[in-house]
Amino acid sequence: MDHNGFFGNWGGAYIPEVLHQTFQELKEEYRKSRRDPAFWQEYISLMSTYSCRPTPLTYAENLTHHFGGAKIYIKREDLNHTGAHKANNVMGQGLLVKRMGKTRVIAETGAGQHGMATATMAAKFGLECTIYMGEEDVLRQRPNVFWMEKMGATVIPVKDGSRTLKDAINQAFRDWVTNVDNTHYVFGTACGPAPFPEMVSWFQSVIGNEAAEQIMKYHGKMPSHIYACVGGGSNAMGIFQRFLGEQGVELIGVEAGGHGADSGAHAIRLSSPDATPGVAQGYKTMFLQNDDGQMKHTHSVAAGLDYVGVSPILSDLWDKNQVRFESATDTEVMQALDLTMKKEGIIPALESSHAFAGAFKEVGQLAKDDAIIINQSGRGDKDIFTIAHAFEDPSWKEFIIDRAREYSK
Amino acid sequence: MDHNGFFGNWGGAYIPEVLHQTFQELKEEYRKSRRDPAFWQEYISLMSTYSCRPTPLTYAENLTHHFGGAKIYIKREDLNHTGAHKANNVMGQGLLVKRMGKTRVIAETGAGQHGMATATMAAKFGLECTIYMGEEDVLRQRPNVFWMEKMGATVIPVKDGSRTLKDAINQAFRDWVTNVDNTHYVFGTACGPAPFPEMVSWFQSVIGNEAAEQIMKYHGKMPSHIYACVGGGSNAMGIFQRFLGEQGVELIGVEAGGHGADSGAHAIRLSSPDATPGVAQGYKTMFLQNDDGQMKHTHSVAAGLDYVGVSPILSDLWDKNQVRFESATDTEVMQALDLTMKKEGIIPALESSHAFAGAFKEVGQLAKDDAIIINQSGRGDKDIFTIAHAFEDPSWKEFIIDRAREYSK
Amino acid sequence: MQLEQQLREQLRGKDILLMTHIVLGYPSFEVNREVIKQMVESGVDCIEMQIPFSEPMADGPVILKANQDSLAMGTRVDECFSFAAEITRQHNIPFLFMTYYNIIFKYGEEKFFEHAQECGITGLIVPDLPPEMGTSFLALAKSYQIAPILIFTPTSTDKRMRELEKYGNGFIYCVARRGVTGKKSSLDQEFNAYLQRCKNSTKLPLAVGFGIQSKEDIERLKGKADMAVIGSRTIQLVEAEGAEAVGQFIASLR
Amino acid sequence: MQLEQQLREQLRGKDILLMTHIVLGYPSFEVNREVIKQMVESGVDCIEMQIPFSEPMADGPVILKANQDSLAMGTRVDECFSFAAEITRQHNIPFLFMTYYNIIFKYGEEKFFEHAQECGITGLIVPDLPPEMGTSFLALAKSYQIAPILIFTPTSTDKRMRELEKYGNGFIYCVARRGVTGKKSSLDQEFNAYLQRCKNSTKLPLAVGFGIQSKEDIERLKGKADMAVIGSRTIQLVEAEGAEAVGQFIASLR
Ligand SMILES: Cc1ncc(COP(=O)(O)O)c(C=O)c1O
Ligand SMILES: Cc1ncc(COP(=O)(O)O)c(C=O)c1O
Repeated sequence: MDHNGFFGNWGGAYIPEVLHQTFQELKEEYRKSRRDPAFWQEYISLMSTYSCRPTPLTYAENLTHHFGGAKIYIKREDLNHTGAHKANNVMGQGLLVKRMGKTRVIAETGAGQHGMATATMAAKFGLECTIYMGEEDVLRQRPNVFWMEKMGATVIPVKDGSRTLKDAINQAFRDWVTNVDNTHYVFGTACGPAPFPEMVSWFQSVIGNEAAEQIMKYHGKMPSHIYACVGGGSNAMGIFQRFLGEQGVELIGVEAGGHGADSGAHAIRLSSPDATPGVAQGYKTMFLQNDDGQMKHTHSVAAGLDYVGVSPILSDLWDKNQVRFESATDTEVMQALDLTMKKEGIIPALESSHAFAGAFKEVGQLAKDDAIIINQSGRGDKDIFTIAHAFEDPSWKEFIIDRAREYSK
Repeated sequence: MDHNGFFGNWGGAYIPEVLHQTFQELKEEYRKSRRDPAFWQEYISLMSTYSCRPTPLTYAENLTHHFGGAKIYIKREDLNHTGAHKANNVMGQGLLVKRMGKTRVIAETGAGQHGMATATMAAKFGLECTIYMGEEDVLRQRPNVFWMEKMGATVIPVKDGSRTLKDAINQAFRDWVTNVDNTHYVFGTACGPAPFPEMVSWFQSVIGNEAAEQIMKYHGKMPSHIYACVGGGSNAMGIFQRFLGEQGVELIGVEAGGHGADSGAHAIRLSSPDATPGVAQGYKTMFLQNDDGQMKHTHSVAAGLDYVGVSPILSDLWDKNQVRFESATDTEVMQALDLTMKKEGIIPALESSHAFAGAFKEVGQLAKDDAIIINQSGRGDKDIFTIAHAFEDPSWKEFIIDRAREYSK
Repeated sequence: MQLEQQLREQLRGKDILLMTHIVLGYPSFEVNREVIKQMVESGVDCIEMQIPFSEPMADGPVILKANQDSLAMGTRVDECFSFAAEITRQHNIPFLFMTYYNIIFKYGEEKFFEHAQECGITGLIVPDLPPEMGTSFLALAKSYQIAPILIFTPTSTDKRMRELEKYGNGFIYCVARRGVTGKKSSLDQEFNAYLQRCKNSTKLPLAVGFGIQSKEDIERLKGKADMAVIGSRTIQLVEAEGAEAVGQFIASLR
Repeated sequence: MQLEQQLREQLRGKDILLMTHIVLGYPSFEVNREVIKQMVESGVDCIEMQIPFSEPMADGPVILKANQDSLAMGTRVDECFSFAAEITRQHNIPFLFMTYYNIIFKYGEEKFFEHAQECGITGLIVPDLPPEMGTSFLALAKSYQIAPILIFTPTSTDKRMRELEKYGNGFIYCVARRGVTGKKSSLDQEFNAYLQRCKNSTKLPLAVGFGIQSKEDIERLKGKADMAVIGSRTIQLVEAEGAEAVGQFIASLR
């Protein structure tokens, strides 16, 4: 990151002037913390006593045999407290909030995972908490809303625009400019104005640091490929960073192919020609937008990938050919999820299932004595409403209808 | 355990003759494995790469301040793969199944957690899998049924008797006596015929072993009290064992008080005079039964505690005053759950919330320089249907009704 | 010894004996009474009367349901004793109790034996009480002269059979196959080999049960076993056609 | 310099100037035309015309909705330019564009300035472009003689104000409070102190906006600021009472 927050051509901090001062403070606190080994120590100790770090690296023996190619290892961010890698970022920012002396946090959320994680952190750190969530996502992920409220957070459904993640981000910014004095905006992914992309990636780097040590221990050498799904890009940055520049390690980001790259209903920013450079939500990156610069509607079966932009750091790595980008369609993703459940007894989140789908397309052709790592960013059991729905499970539908009958009385 | 499987007056193996041989083999394999350090090593390595062992011990700072007594630590079995301590037992038995060369597993399940864990293990180990689940529990815990099926298991709703856990156990035995040659019955708790109570407790002992090390590290001395909920007793045995005989450590098992000890609608075996000695489901213990020896209906808001019997090992420890038993009512449990979510950002399972409720009644009176451990046997987000229902959350009801409307079209 | 002698006497002049099963209080003691009458009159040699239990883990769907329904209608253990006393006075064949161990345990083992003896019961079948768990039970059986019926199964090794036989009395109950009561067993070659093993392991009469349903089944057992046990089949018959149908059915088996 | 001079000229003989805000294409260009006419005739001194953007992060609900509705009806950036060209020919007050940076970036910065100049636009307000991000933007503004309007806020330190002022031109837009457009601001003592700080930091005319809604608000600003900005209020008025109501409202403010 240069002093203006850029990574190559991407990034920056396109923020309303009212936030200038708070960003100065944030950058300063971040810089100080990053230089202070005690901070990282406190962070790691928090994550290993409150969440479950280090998360395991699981050898997926059955999937490996099924595809007959390279050995498949799964980095288990699903085992984090609250069920996803989002906890890493949130707890880190929580420590910063404490240092900055702010008393309130806000966050946007798509899948609900980041909202859950933020509400959790706020409960633990005794902070007031408001979560902005696109109305459509509130509908998709009701259970998460219930839990956030139970943990004391206020969840505000955002009814503007496409009523998804990007609109929740706008709304969170509107809150922030209003309550800037006591409020920190816990950005949920490696996007947004600097220093968020770098800072979030830093907190998430714990994933790759652990994975590198683990794969050396179990496999004796570096992996040949690492797959991660890419929504905003935080879990991908989390696992990729440590391996950037490692000889022979290819990094693959898998985007949401939705109904297909040609359908217009997807969220592919880097692996299709549909996105162009733009500036929104505080940063410059590749956006899915029309010729006038108006953002397009996106689609993915995974709420957490259903987003118009992408981490400026990933755009830069894409520019420099350091990360390859692919996509997986909704259908491919459901198949990968199904196979992973049946073969390994593991339920990846729909977001994470994109990484699995991406890997499954290639792993059969890779050398048997190589290993790949799939980053399982979260667990899927939170997605019961989406997954049971997507599989069109008849007894699930019946169950819901029965329950509703009881509630309608 | 004596050679007939008794702990004091309790336990034994009251099994149909057709199972005699398979129990001989099981006992032999168990004995061999227990003597073989390589087995335990394999077990620990499995649990630390597939699940998340060691699970953290979390200092609950806010709850501690709230009650103003002893320091509260939480042992985080909720962070296990599949979300509960059940994984410990199931993975251990899975390794035994492999050694015995059986190709099929069956299990009973109440809350669904043990069924989930078994289905997961079966997927990972490539075993056929059938899960018996009381029809009432199928209704309470539909999401778990969905996931079990998705992992390739067959879930059979049991419509006999009270249609809960005990009936599922009977049905599993009926399957077992029929398919004894290729099938292992993965008993889910520290009950049933010997060697299950001891064997399950052994696999669960990993909880207490870790907790002892962790509390010494964080607190510098042994805890003064340890609280665990008691359904069948496996999570309680898991954490208690290591501390039995430790000077100054009091062990407290918290049973399901349901609508209250005097209501007749509860599952209190040891901390009320409602239970009497009996023999059922293959073992001798304190059962909730009438004067003729017919089992009574039990009630708890937590499916996993809604059971007529209790571990014979716990009955023995109760006899010997080595464990104290208390109960918590449904209402107290919901309050404890609410408080824990708001103060710590942690969602205990309804079962585990009994341990929290039990601890909350006492911790305020305990010395500030002491520490207690609450065993959080599982996570509550699986219980969304029960918890949202119990809190009578209006937007949850609305959400379900909306969904049903969509499905009814 | 009582029971064994009685059976051996009945065996004179018969190819094979018949034992039937009823669940007490199901569908009612009234019907039990009528069914037993018909059974005895049609030549049944021995009847096992099941005291219902809420957790009949070794029983299949038919008997399981009978247990539950009986209990749901309020059947008590004491009623089962009174009924037995009445029945054994009326009919001159051996009557056994079949039940699960908890019924006995909860009643008090000694009291149970005492009452059973008073009621004219000559044997006890307890499917969830292997001899290892029944030390006091077996001792009481001896002193009250009530035969403890032990069970051989296809999974029993020769060694196990010899061990079981040491504790057994009256007869040995060979279950025809793995599984619970009610489903048909195929009495094939493998079964014959198993039965031969049973025979080699005991001098007691051999009863074969689990899924014996027809005259054909019984024909096959002749010469190989001493007694055939009809369980679920008559319960189903009573459910479908009423108590009156039992006599004819039993007669048709001979 | 153009814009600043024009404003200073207009200030002669007036206590305070009035700037108003419209969202282009909302509810239609037709209505925009009528509203502008009424504004100019009622004595508005300057108008900022917002080119709608799909992500107007600094705007409150009223202007946010106007942006979305305008886009939903198909408003294109090129239409905004044509409309501006027409309007600036008709009316002899300064017209500014207000928009978010992506509109400019995507259009091509230089092309945007070139067309803006051709269309008679004299200033640009871009709320998400701090000067650090606008190096080329500021350079182009200079060469195309279009004033880049910089923004002071209550959170701006004196140092920051001095820095912003270096890049500013035309006037400085002081936002009256933290937050987004639309909500009422209380123009209290603290506000006065802030406004004083603003005044001390720049020689440019000061415009005050965000939540200025009434004659009373404007009275309070007299002597302290050079221009009052009416934003959401007129949009709401048009929504509620139609374009005709605007003239009277503006007149009532003076
Ligand atoms: C489980 C999971 N994985 C991935 C993502 C995508 O975010 P990112 O690309 O920042 O990792 C989300 C976002 O909500 C998520 O919940
Ligand atoms: C989370 C959880 N805790 C506790 C229990 C009770 O079982 P046990 O007493 O064997 O630990 C269950 C049973 O399903 C459970 O799911």
